[in-house]
Amino acid sequence: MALDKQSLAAGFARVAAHMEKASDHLNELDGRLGDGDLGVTMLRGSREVAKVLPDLPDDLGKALMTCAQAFTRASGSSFGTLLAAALLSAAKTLKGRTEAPWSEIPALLQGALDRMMALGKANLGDKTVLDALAASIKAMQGMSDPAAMASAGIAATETTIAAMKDQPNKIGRAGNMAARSIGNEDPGQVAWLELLHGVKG
Amino acid sequence: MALDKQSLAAGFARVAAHMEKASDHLNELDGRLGDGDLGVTMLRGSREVAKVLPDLPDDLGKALMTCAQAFTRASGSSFGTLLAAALLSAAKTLKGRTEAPWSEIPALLQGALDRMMALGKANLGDKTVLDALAASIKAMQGMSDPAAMASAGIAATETTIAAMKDQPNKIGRAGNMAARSIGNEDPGQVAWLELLHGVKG
Amino acid sequence: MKKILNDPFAYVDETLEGLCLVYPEYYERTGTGGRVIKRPGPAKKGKVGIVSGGGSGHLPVFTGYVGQGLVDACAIGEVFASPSVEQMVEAMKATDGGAGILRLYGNYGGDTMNFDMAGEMMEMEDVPTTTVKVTDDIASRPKTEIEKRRGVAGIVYAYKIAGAAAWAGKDLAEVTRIAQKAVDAVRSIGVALTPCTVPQAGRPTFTIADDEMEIGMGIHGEPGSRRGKLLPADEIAKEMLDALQADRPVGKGDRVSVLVNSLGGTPMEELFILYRKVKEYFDTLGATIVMPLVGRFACSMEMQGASFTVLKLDAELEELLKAPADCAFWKVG
Amino acid sequence: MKKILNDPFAYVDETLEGLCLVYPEYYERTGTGGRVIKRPGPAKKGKVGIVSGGGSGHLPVFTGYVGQGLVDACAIGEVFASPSVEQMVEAMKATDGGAGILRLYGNYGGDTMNFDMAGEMMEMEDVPTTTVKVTDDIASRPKTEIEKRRGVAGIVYAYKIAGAAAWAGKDLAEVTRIAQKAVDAVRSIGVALTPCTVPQAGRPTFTIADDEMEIGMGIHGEPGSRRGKLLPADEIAKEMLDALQADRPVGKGDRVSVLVNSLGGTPMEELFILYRKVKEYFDTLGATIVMPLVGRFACSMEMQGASFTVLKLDAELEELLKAPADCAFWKVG
Ligand SMILES: Nc1ncnc2c1ncn2[C@@H]1O[C@H](COP(=O)(O)OP(=O)(O)O)[C@@H](O)[C@H]1O
Ligand SMILES: Nc1ncnc2c1ncn2[C@@H]1O[C@H](COP(=O)(O)OP(=O)(O)O)[C@@H](O)[C@H]1O
Ligand SMILES: [Mg+2]
Ligand SMILES: [Mg+2]
Ligand SMILES: [Mg+2]
Ligand SMILES: [Mg+2]
Repeated sequence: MALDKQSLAAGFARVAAHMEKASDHLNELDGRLGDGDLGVTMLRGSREVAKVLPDLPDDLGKALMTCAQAFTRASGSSFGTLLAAALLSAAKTLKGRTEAPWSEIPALLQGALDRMMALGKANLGDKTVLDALAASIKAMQGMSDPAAMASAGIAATETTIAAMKDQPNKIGRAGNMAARSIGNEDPGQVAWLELLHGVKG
Repeated sequence: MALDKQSLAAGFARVAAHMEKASDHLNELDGRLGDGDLGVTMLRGSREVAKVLPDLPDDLGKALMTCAQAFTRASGSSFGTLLAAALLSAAKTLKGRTEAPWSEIPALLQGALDRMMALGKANLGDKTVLDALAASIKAMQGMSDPAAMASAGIAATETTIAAMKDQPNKIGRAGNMAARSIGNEDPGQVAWLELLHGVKG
Repeated sequence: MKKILNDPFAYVDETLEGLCLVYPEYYERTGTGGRVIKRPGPAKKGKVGIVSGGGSGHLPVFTGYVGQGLVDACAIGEVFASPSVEQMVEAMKATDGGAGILRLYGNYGGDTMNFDMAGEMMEMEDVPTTTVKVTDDIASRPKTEIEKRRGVAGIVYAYKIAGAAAWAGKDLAEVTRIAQKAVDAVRSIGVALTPCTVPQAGRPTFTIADDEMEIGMGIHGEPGSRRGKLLPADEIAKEMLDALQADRPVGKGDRVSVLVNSLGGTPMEELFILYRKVKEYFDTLGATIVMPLVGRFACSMEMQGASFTVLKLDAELEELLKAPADCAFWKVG
Repeated sequence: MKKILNDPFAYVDETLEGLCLVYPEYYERTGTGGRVIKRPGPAKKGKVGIVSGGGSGHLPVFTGYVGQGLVDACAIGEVFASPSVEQMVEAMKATDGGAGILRLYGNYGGDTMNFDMAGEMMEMEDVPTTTVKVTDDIASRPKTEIEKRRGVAGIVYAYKIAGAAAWAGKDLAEVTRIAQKAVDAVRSIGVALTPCTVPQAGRPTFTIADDEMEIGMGIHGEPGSRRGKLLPADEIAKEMLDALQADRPVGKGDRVSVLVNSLGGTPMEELFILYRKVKEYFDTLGATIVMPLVGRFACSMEMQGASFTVLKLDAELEELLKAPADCAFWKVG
């Protein structure tokens, strides 16, 4: 098996199901220093994605684009826009193809990371989702089994969250209160963790 | 001699000269309860009239109209407008004539009084210039010598001012403070008195 | 007083100076102290002149509505004070095209006394003139004293309709009849949230608590019919519409024009929020709104609040309302 | 908070509802949550589409400038907040006439991130798009970081000029070039006297003393270049004009257009008082003011204050500035 319309839809469906449970915690985390909408963003966004899954086009580029658009339907908040940018980056790479080997995942994620950095003007080390994504990519390098990749990403993200917890946020709403953010897990990093948990199922 | 362009111009010139002295006192009186502009109104108004006196038309109606317009040039305050209305009322009556007997003065003043009442919507007894004017007309009745008329008017006005001093004002700005106006001479009545002093010379 | 100005005593003159610098194609200053604004060029021969006037601080009213198919000249007083008789006479002379002059202005004591005088002066010069006073504010007097009501934003409709009639070449009697007909058909009511400051006075015209509004307040801060807690927009709208409806009912099949006017400080957003309810209200009555007007037409400088004006139309009024008109603040057709 | 509204969370939607009820001939609501306003009817075939967007609370900006010879569609966020990517995509789709789309909006972080995303989505569907961001506020960044400056009232000129180019049938590259040229030629600076209140927040965006003003403050209350005692109008005008002149000098023989804009609460009277000084200033420089604009073009609800925008013209820009345009808030030609 490889990445195609079916496996893509199945993966998004698992994420959507997982977010029904995970969103409250994300809201709570974001509410400590931010505006408390991260769980809502993830829940509404993945619900919108779930709606389009039955009718995804075969072209993986178009399919990912459809998901990105669906995700943004629910929200204009930062994480939602960054995630949509990530999906769109993958969509561009895969445009015109109906299948891709699992081994291409780390490269797709790297493209997404680059895009998110360009869009959000944040850097690694700013204590954002970017750090969790970068660590995940590194951990997945050279792998070709999707479940193993998810597990590696989860482990790397958990390590990143723990390691950065006591550093200050440097960007976004929480970045406005850098000092007070010390001791708090970055909500975006936790959202990425929950995404991986969802993908893994 | 009768009322004509020459005697009219001479009369207004005397009034204008007199107001140079009388205006401060009128301002002071009006300032006690009103906005303190009555002396300014009379001074500026009669100065404007003085300017047009050398070129008055022969038609008494047009001449009085010219004076009325000149008077209003200086001011939009109540007394100025009422006085202009008085002049205009006489202008209408005398339109087309170049001469009028002095004996017509009381009737002209009565027309002016009626016009001022119609315009200002005040009644006799409200402690305004109207009461002084009404008393003057009564005192001048049947006379034909202008100096005697002025003297009679002055005496009647002085009596009116003294008699009404301790009554409340019922109209205009001072009317808004009826109670506080008790004990004050009505500035408009005093302005009429000064006008007569000016006419008499 | 938080205002952008220089000498408070130059407020009006500097305003007019700026107005004419921005719009030389619309406005020309003339008269004693430059206190008359007229359409540029000579008076239109054979056209009835329409002259208005009043205090400053209400832009676009009164001065702003000098224009084609509107008012020909306007005499301008200090903020919230009547212009002088002389200035009114000058405004009329500037607009005398030989067909007579209509004086069309809001019903206030000082303005009335001065305009009456000014009219007599014109008549002394054998220029026929007539007067129509705008008396649209239903909160100012009960219906039994309708002719004593003060004029507020309804004057905009009176200008438009009388202006169109005069522009169409109708004679003085006809223009006067039509202007009076417009006045008879128009009703307004306002709500004030905050006062404004007359520059020369330097302090607010009235005081009102932070959570209060006053329904029926006049544009100079004259007392209204009810002061109370600030209500939601829909409730404010309903209260004002009910009052208008009680004073002059609008029914099924009627055609009306409605002006939702900001007193100055209230933003467009809030006017649109109010208009939803206005539309719903007339829809429910079965009446049709023609040419709705939403914006700042008759203001009190920075005062927050709004007013509703309803003009009940017949075929004649509707045609005149829709006729072309052009000034810097309002273009029709 | 003294505002006429219902549910603060319905403020934007009710505003748009009212807007479209008043002007069905100009504005049509579409998109997710009705947060796109477009010109009624289908996109004009073969014409470059111009799409804008931004937060609410700035009427007539941004939504109001949807119209012929102006903007084709606008995505609308909450008060002072970016619209979503989806809404921006919908705005672009609504205006896709097959000739590509220019995204023309004010330079703010959230709007930029979302518009960039939305643009990528359109390109995935093979619709060519370009971006021009308006960066006219000279007080927001030094000249060395000119491309990071935020956009304020200058966007009105960018809309007008790019809109005229698109309406004239120019292609996407040309419309984009001209829009960027307009942005390069436009500079603004503002002064704030009072804050405003975001309905959902319920308290003023900033505090400022009763006798103070802040020069250079942004339309959302972003810090300016100088806070100080409230000065006379002529001195405020001179300070702002000097700052504009230092940033982009205007000289003898130059032709400029100038926008004297109220932030909402400041009345027309005060704008005209300011304009006198503007006119005098450019007269002294030997420059000519073309088509001056004085009024409320880009507001912050009830905020008191004003801004000056100067557009330096050449023959191409002047022709496009004067070309016909028509929306509910602005008619040219
Ligand atoms: N510019 C940025 N670049 C990268 N990550 C960001 C950026 N801004 C926010 N984030 C991430 O998004 C998370 C917050 O997401 P969200 O609640 O959607 O943002 P907001 O409500 O502030 O728009 C943060 O914890 C951080 O990880
Ligand atoms: N409506 C009126 N009818 C008759 N007399 C009036 C009226 N209003 C004012 N007056 C007279 O005018 C005097 C005040 O004149 P003035 O100072 O010009 O008025 P204001 O400054 O209030 O316009 C009063 O003392 C009174 O005699
Ligand atoms: Mg958040
Ligand atoms: Mg958010
Ligand atoms: Mg007085
Ligand atoms: Mg006075």
